[in-house]
Amino acid sequence: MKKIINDPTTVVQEALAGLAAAHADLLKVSYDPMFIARADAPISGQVALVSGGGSGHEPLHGGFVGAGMLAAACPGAIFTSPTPDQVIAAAQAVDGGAGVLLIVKNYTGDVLNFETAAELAEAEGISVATVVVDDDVAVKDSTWTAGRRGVGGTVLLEKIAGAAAARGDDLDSVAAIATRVNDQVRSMGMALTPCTVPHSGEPSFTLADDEMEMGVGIHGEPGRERMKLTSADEIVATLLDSIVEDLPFQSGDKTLLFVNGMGGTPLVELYLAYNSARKYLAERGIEVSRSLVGNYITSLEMQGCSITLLKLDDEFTQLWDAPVHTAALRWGV
Amino acid sequence: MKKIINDPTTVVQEALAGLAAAHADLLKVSYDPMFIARADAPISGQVALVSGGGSGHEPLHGGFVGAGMLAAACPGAIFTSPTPDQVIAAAQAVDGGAGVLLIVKNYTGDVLNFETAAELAEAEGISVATVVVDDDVAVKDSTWTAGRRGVGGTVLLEKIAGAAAARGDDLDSVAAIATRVNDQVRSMGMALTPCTVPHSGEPSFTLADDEMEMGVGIHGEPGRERMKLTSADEIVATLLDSIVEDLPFQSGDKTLLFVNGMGGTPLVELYLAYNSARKYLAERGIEVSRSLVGNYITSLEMQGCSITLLKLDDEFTQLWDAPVHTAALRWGV
Amino acid sequence: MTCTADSVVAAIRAVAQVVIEHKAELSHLDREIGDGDHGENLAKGFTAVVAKLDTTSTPTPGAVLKLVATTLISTVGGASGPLFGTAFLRAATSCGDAQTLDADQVVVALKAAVDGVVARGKAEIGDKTMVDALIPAAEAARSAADAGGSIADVLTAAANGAESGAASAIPLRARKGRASYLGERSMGHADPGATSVTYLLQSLAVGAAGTAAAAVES
Amino acid sequence: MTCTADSVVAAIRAVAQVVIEHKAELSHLDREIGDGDHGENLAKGFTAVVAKLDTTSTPTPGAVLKLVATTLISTVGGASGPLFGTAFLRAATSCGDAQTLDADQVVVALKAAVDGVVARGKAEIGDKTMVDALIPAAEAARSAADAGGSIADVLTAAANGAESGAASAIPLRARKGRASYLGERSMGHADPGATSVTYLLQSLAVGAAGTAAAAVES
Ligand SMILES: Nc1ncnc2c1ncn2[C@@H]1O[C@H](COP(=O)(O)OP(=O)(O)O)[C@@H](O)[C@H]1O
Ligand SMILES: Nc1ncnc2c1ncn2[C@@H]1O[C@H](COP(=O)(O)OP(=O)(O)O)[C@@H](O)[C@H]1O
Ligand SMILES: [Mg+2]
Ligand SMILES: [Mg+2]
Ligand SMILES: [Mg+2]
Ligand SMILES: [Mg+2]
Repeated sequence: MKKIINDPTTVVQEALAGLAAAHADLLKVSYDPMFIARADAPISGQVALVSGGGSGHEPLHGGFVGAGMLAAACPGAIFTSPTPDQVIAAAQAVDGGAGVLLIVKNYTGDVLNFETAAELAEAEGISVATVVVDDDVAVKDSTWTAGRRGVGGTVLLEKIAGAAAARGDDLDSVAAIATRVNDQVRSMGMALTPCTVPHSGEPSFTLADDEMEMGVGIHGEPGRERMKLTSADEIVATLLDSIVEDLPFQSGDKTLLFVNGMGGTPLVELYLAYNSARKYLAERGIEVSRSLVGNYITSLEMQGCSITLLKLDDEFTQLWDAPVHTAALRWGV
Repeated sequence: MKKIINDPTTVVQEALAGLAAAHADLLKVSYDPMFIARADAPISGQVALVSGGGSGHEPLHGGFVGAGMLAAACPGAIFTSPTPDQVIAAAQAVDGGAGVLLIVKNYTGDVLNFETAAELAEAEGISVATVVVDDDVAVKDSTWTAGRRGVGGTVLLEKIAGAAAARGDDLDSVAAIATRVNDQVRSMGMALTPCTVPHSGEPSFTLADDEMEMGVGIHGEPGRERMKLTSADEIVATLLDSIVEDLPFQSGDKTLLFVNGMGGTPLVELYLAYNSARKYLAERGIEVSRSLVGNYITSLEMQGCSITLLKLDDEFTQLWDAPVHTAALRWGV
Repeated sequence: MTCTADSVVAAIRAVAQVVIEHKAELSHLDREIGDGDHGENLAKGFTAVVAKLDTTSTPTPGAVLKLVATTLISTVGGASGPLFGTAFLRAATSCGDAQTLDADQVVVALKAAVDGVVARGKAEIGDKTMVDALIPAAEAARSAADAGGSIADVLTAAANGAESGAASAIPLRARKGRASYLGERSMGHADPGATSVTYLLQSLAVGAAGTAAAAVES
Repeated sequence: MTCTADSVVAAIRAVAQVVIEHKAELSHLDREIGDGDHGENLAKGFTAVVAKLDTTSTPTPGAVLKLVATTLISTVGGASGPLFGTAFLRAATSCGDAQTLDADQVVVALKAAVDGVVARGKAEIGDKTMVDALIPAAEAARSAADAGGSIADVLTAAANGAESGAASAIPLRARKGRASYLGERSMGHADPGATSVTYLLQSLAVGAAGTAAAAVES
């Protein structure tokens, strides 16, 4: 295992200390229990978005804490969901009296821990709503699975719901918008290489030099299918076929196209994949009116990419364009 | 070789098409000769910054084209400097009558090609100044070498000189500020893994599982020394020892600390390294008043990091804080 | 013979040791069909439990189990944190303020724990989760108690029930938890959680047998 | 016998073929002490040159060499682009409008090319660059011409001079170009540029010998 770390057991704490030092103007970090909160929280009268999940997906979620996006993020150990006490402490720290929206990626661990937290927070008198993100079309949503995973759509949802909260919407409205984003967004990812969790030291799976993992998760879980490595155009087509047919996206739809890197894939490949995706969508009359390209929801050093497509309406577009000031996403300020 | 590409010979073109499509509001791309220019260029009466170099370092330079930074960037083939005709065409496209500053990283290929371009551009009646960036302390600057390489300092120089141009400074003043940045900035990098140039298909060098390359360049050139892999704190100390003693940086200095990823290193390790660097500098009384953490000048999928330290004065700080609107760096707008 | 708060504490310490011993193996199983952290998750949790036990006074078996529950919930994370936590919490509640537990109370507590896991995780038997080990464990314990078995007999029956339940889940396709994403590729692998609860019950059984033997000697 | 525009074109086409044949080897050498692209850089350039020659009329040797120069400058990139480009440009200038070149003019052109590379790159002999092959090549060519040698003799001498110059640079430590970053680690490796100019001159020599032979036959 080759990593720039000191001790596998303190990776998350040390990285958080770095985040806090680099962005002292934006956020503050609590170490026990562990959470990242807006420096200016609580914002009185404003709905507070609290998300979280396993670490190793940076910049998600801590890099999205700030004006116009998350009020707080609760990082678990690498690839392990946070514990309820983190979520409760974060909710208490950022609740401005207008309530807290918990944004949970649909993994059993995250769901169960946030569920427990929600019960306890309610008991503390905080009004809580929860939205579970499950946009990964690689997983068939059926009685045969724990349901779709929350992946790239989470980034877009946190931005759009965050803008709704910043604009002053109440808890129900912010939750409704978040739910609507989740309804309108679909994603799928693939990996060229596995990743290695520091405390385990072993790659999460093994791939031959000519293999790729299609429909991979963001925790180094193997994906839907192992395939021979092929061209960018074919990879993008495989991902978009599943995404487009699922919603379905149709000719004339306005969309936000998000090409995300898994952490170890260079930008040049992501823009190349984005170009390939644009051609695919243009052939089907699907319009791309907003875009995001980069490493935003990652799996440590895994090489690969995911594509997320969100069907836009005027409100989503306005909220996407609204100012945001976080470590990883910033515009309009 | 595992990459998300279609054809090794069209990687740069396809990635540029993606960049153009994703950021049509910011920039426009010419394919023959190849350059990226501000969508709103030329800006009459404003000095135009033109940089360029081999591709494979994304977001450098194309991701820095836009208001407050570069007017144009000329991408060569991967790790190969651009040709003079690209630079001339770019200079002609963005010259707003106030002249063009060529920003060149100090590699023989870049220097010779930009030199040739400068001669021809002057002949075309464009007033041209050139600044050569050579901030890499891994290379001893002596008659024994081609001189120090231009690395991370280039990003900071392009931002600060770009702000000076945006504020209306004339060509000599912008060139002077750029030169002053180069005088005050030092960098050094290291790699955990090599990278693979698509058209070559072979890793640029080989490292054992317990080895790292210290003082590595950004073109997959081997570095100053091959060492046993050690802790983040020791890696950071090795890099900063050379950087700090070189300028030298002293107790009481205000600095901008830039921890850069080589492309394949996840953000969690970069923030961890940043934290380690902050501790190192604090112990020496060196103040960090501005920061940048992320993948900004990369070597394809290479894993590793570089540290850049710039000694700040009030003017540098103001120019750093000034609004910038590019694909990879954005604030204040 | 019955079991006291002290013997429950001793039993939990033994469980912690067993979990830590099997950490690598449990994480390896989880790498096969999950995300490779089950061993670390439980080891982290039970290490914290032991630390808490060292510093907290727990007058009753129920108090011990409640401390275990809250500690696991606030330290494990992952799916197993709330699930193990709920199990111990329900067991604690079923013990109430009792100073000691007899075989029947142990069975009732175990049944309550299993029902808690099912209620939280909504898994059914055959979904290839810890539930596939827990339900047979509770049933086997019930029959052992009805046959007049001692605490040691009851826990031994539970451990054997869990072991065979976990074994019978190996060929199955996971329908809950991370492993379900693998679909058919999850078949033929042992479920990490079913394995860890089996180790947990085996450790309790061995401990109880030891105590019983000791009691006879004295 | 003298050489015409057509035989220069034929010679350049032959050079292009040789460069393309050695592409992988040259890039491999460049991976050892550079960035691994020298073969691709030159192959790209000479492929473009051949395309240009197919579509452009070049009445004089000087015109051919000028076309080669501008094409290399605008397609190669890297250090070798401007260096090879300058070399051909200076050679072209030295040929002027001459319809044909004799052995002495060839030597003068070669010397001009070498001086151009030195002027651009500021490398001295011993810096472990293409200059280490070019200077001995020019000198050997000069003596061959002074000894009354033919164009073929002159170019053969140049090729041999380049080959031994490139060989003598292998043990040296690079002081210019990318290889200089390696310091002592550059010692013991052949310099890519010194190797490629050697192949170039060897190809010219073989071509000229062939033409001469053909001329004799006819
Ligand atoms: N819905 C569920 N009901 C019961 N047990 C479950 C459920 N989902 C997962 N599990 C158990 O949790 C185990 C995985 O735990 P762990 O690896 O610690 O959490 P995570 O999957 O979040 O990484 C699985 O082996 C399975 O036995
Ligand atoms: N200053 C210089 N003078 C003469 N030749 C040089 C100089 N610098 C580099 N070279 C030659 O250029 C060769 C490398 O060319 P190439 O790999 O195409 O360019 P780059 O180094 O930019 O990748 C070296 O092998 C060397 O012979
Ligand atoms: Mg986990
Ligand atoms: Mg090169
Ligand atoms: Mg797990
Ligand atoms: Mg080279």
